[in-house]
Amino acid sequence: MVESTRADSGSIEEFSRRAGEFLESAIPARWSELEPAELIPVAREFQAALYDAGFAGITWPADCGGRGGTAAQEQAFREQASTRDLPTGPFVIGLGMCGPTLVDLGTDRQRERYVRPLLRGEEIWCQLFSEPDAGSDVASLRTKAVRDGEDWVVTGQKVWTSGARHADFGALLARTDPDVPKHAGLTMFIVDMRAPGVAVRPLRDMTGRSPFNEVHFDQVRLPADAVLGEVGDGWRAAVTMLGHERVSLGGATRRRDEPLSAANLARLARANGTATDPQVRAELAGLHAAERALELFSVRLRQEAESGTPPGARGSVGKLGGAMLLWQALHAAGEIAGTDAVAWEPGDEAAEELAVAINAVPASSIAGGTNNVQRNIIGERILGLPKEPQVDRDVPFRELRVGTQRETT
Amino acid sequence: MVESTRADSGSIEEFSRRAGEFLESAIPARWSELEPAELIPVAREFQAALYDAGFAGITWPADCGGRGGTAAQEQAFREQASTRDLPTGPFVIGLGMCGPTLVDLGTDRQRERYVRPLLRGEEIWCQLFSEPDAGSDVASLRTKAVRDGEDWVVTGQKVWTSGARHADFGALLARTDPDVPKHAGLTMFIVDMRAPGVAVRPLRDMTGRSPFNEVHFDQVRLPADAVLGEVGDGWRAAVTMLGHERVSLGGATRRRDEPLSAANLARLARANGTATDPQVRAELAGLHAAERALELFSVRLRQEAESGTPPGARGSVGKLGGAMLLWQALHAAGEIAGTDAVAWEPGDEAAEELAVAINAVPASSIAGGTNNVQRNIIGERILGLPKEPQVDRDVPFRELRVGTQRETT
Amino acid sequence: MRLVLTGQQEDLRTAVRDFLADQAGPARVREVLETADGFDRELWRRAGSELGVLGLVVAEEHGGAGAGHVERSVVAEELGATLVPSPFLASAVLAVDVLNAVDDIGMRERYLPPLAAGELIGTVAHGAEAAERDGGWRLDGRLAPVISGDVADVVLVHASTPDGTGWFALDTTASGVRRTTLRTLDPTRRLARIDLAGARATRLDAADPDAVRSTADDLAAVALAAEQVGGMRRVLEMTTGYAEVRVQFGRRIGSYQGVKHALADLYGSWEQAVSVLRHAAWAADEAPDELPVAAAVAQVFCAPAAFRAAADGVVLHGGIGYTWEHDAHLYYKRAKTSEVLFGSERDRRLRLADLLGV
Amino acid sequence: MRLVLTGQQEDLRTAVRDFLADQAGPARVREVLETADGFDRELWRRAGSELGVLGLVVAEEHGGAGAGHVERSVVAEELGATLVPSPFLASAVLAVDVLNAVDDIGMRERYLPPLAAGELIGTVAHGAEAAERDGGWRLDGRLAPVISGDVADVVLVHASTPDGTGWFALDTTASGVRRTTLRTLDPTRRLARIDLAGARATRLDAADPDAVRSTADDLAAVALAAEQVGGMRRVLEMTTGYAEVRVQFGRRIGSYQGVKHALADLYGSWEQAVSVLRHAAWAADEAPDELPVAAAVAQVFCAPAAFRAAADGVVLHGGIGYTWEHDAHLYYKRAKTSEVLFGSERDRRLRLADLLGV
Repeated sequence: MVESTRADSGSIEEFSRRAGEFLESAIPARWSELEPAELIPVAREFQAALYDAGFAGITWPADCGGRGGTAAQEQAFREQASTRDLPTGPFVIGLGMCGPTLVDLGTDRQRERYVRPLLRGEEIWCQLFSEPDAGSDVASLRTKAVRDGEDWVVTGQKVWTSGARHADFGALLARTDPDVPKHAGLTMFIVDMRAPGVAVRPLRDMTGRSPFNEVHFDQVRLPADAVLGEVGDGWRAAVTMLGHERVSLGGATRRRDEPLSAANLARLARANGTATDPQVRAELAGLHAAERALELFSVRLRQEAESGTPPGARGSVGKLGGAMLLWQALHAAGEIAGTDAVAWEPGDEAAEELAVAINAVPASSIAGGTNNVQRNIIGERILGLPKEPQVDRDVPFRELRVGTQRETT
Repeated sequence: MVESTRADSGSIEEFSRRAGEFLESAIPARWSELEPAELIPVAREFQAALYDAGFAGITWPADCGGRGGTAAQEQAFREQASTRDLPTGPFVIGLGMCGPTLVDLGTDRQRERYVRPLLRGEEIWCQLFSEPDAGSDVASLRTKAVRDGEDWVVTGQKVWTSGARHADFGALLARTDPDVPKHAGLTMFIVDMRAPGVAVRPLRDMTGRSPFNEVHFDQVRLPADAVLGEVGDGWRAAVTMLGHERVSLGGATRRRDEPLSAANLARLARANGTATDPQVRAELAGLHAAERALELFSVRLRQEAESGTPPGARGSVGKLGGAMLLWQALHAAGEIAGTDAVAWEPGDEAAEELAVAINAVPASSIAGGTNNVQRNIIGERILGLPKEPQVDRDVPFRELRVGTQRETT
Repeated sequence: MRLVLTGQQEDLRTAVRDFLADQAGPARVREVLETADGFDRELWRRAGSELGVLGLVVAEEHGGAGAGHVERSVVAEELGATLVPSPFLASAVLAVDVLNAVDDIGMRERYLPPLAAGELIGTVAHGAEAAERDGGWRLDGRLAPVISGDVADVVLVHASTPDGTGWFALDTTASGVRRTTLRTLDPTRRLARIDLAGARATRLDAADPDAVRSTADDLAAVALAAEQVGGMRRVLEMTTGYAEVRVQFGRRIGSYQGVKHALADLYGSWEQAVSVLRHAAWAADEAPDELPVAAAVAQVFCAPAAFRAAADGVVLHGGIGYTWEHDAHLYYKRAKTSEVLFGSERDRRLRLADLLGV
Repeated sequence: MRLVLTGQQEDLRTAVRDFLADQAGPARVREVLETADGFDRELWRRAGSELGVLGLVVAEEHGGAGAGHVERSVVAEELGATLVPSPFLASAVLAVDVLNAVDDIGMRERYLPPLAAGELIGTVAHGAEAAERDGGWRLDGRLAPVISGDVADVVLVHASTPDGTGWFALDTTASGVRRTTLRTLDPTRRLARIDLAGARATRLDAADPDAVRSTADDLAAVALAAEQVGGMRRVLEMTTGYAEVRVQFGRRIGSYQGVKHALADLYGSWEQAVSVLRHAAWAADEAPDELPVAAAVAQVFCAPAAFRAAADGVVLHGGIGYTWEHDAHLYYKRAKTSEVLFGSERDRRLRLADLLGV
């Protein structure tokens, strides 16, 4: 590591130039062709280099391993990164959600122990909130952590956990008091994913892939200092963390080579001769306009953030709009690809990718908060509309009906 | 009147043939060109002839002026009538809603006094339920009827009353007890629309026409025998009446020469040269299919009713579908007519009619129960889904917030 | 027109439903999908012999039930509701309809009895070139995708010939026939590519081969609409059931208008889809002149409605609906496949426009 | 690109908003609609002289503000939000843009100053035939619908000539000019038919008349999108406000998901509409090469979004929204008119497809 490549000096332009140079030289060749298991060590190596060069945790406080840089530096780096594919997938949850929450709520000891290894990619994190019976209503979760002396003993099941197979640590939300209303009885824990009693099982989704896992906890013992934030204050910690999630989901721009992008569908139309059909052309134009509207909204939100107006709940507009856009794109794909969208030669990878994309469309309307949850957020937090009557707010959790149980617990 | 033209004898085919012959000879020439005020006497005369020939109140009980006929006869008459335009507009509410309710709930004296003149078109009826602050939530109405000796004194305002200008009587829903929950404190009354204190004002809608009225009651005195059904039992009477309304709305098939019908829009497309555009053709085909689906649903419902399965709440499917169809037709109209839909020569009646139809589209999504009300009916009564938490069911009306008041009464 | 089922037709539905529930429940469907053929041959033979539903529109003299398209659509509805994989659409619909429509009594006598009995599997394909050489008709070309083409014994091919188009019966074991099972979005419906290189085939006697195609297309549209209507019904039942028991935020989710209204729209759409289906099936039996428009209306209405229903079904289930283990995705994949299998939305609409003269 | 307004631009918005709130509130709008001209001439002159918003894209040397299209779109947004009737789109957009785009300095000097001052009303029309006779250019034909054609003093006409197309300035008081005010769906926007029978006109110097038309069309698309975005904002405010106070079944109606989710969708659609508008206005000022696509995207997105918003606005108000007295219908009628005024949805989409090369 040469001092002159460090990030924390010079002008923004200089910073941006150095970031570009670093990325140019450091991104491993052909990494995207690696199998998931082979990717992990390569990704770790890249993340460590990124950190050492000063481009990870740019705005995070220096006292816990961050760079203490400016938002403008962060933005400059993101712009450089946005034109390239980086092998940082395994760290997205740690960097985007768990890390910021550790910084916000962790004890000095926790920040010292976890933040730097997280930033350097030495330790991978996952998030352990959702349960089969607690989806949109995360606060109704039932995984319990019971005190046993100084320790806590955790039993229950989480679901929809991405990256759990390779994760070293997880941010776990568990119920520590069932006798108070649901939001009040939760605590967040840091859990070692290799501790005895933790079992990770891949969860097959409707595309046939298994990007998610179920995580089972059977009498998993956690030390007292595993608590992140305060005991009973887990809901606030979770809201902090979910806020980071929505920002990162909303801000994501779609790759232009995605199977369901207007650009790719236009290519497909040219290739199969439907591009001269006026209805196909009109549909592609409409899709392009919808994509563009969402992209420009995202740019505008960023520009407003730069000039001091934080996006707040408006990230939900991007999330919802992105989900609706995919349904529109799916219709266009059917019109253009016809039977090629539903039957293809073995080994035709482009067709296979299109099919996976078609099957993955519903995910955007469900994961990270369903479309209806986003509409509630927009309606209540942005427009200030009244909430539904809240029937479960003041009831002790123990007396609530949750999930798909037919009887109360 | 010659006895041999009476309806109550012979086979269905014979009945149908006689109905056809009667209509052929009795429908007044060019009645649709009459002004509303001129139409009333002509319509009354036709309705009297219809009754005298045995074709009004076909299935109504004979003891109160009906014909005591069969559903098959009614159906046969409707089929004959459906191919012609009848000048029965002024009597639709009386025959479709008030009359059946009088038959169901009226005292012998009321049935004797009101049913036959209603069937003969001698007396026109209107329905007085909705209020500015009680739309979807009719039971929150505030027009009050207060006892004074044997009489009742009515004060308040109704709205969306069609035909009130020519009506002789109205079926009025009023609050007789504000100290019980909202549904329990209502009573239905028969009100003489010419009584002192009743004022009818035309209400201009967004098409610029005034097919509806506001009706104001200022200390209107009603006798004790004006109560229809029981005191405090007005909600049940209203539900009975609204049930009749939904059936008549849902069953209505659209005239093929309606400006927004697929057939008419296709004619327009041929006339203005857009009929060769593939997008216009595709849109017209989609519209035709949607129209056809709704028509066939209505036929199927009728056939099921004939074989013993009553339509129940499924009338709401027709009502909702009809409203949605109009939005689809409106889009097609814009695509086909272009600027002709929004600017036309003075005196161009076809263009004027199209414009009125465009402006009337929202009415179908609002009047007679909004689309969302229909969806609630379908969801709860047909699919058996749970209701919303009911926050006002057990609260005395006096303590409720209703309408757009900012404070409680 | 008659849009309600008779008591006998309702009895047929009950028999089919019971048979499928008993022999081909959801767990069994999953099992069968993993087999080489992708369907249950034993069940297929029993559907032909015991249940007698493979020859509903086959005349009694050819071993069929001599019933009608309303009856067949009842069966197709149940297959669409259960997604039991089978060559029904290929064999009991496409192949049977072509044989019924050509003027070749000999071929009908030869093929209809084993098709109706479930002893032979047929399908139909388009796009080959036929020429007479080496003492008979030879077919060349690539046919794809062919419904159940991987398991069909006989393919009825609509091919171009030196003198217009013609219909040919092709034995799939003949030399010059190469079959490739395609990868499919929908695991419950097999599609194949068939490459023909001088494959010997028998020409069917048909005065107007294009009219045969047109009639067979209309009847297939009706059968597909029936499948779609059945799928919508099952999605509606499944999703309504879930909305009644799933609790979030202290309330059953069916009490939220966001869920309730989506289900109400789905219900309304299904009721209308049933209506256009019944009309098209009735027209197939009783009013052939009305069939082309009725079949086109049925597809214009049902194809997108079925996909919309299936997609809402997945989403309204939330996370569980997105899993492989839940059946919701099977309806999604079937509905998307059916939406494009016989042509795109614009094809359907323009065909209807042609028929309506707009 | 810059998609947020500067402080100065926000100040302009506030000034316009205050001016309109003070001088042209809803009651005044209703009053003005009943007058012969259908707009407030005094207000118009003050908008030109006091407020200076009629010449925002007119150079200072011609009496304008020398500002840009972002500024003009801010004004158009407020006019779309209030529906104050005026010839703004005709005069301060169409006519000014054509004059800016032609190569005729003399005509600019003659017309831009009075247009910017609100002393003269201009508009633009297409479709006449021009020929030289009797010592000058004469126009024939029927122009319809012409925006504010009933009150315009000068019409800039894009006409065919014996040597390609050309631009002409037509004095509406000239002989051979007959104007008919058309009946309109939207009472807040006047449209007229102009019949020309040998009307004398002055030809404008324009090297590429079709390019002038194309640029003017793009800029008009941006201004119309601004009106649409303003209308959406007002519908959103109005309807949200009503949903907050209207109680049915013991709850404010905004607490029902049926209402809440519709408003959330409207909000999301408005946010995106604002974004495409800002981009198109920025492109008009700073990136002319990007303007055609940006303007086309703005219309493809905003035109249907604005109508959807206005329609939902009426319906979500329930009965009161359907009355003449409530303003909801004015937004409905304006939005439907704007949706077809410059072409149908398929025209918009195919134009964008042409520009994108798809």
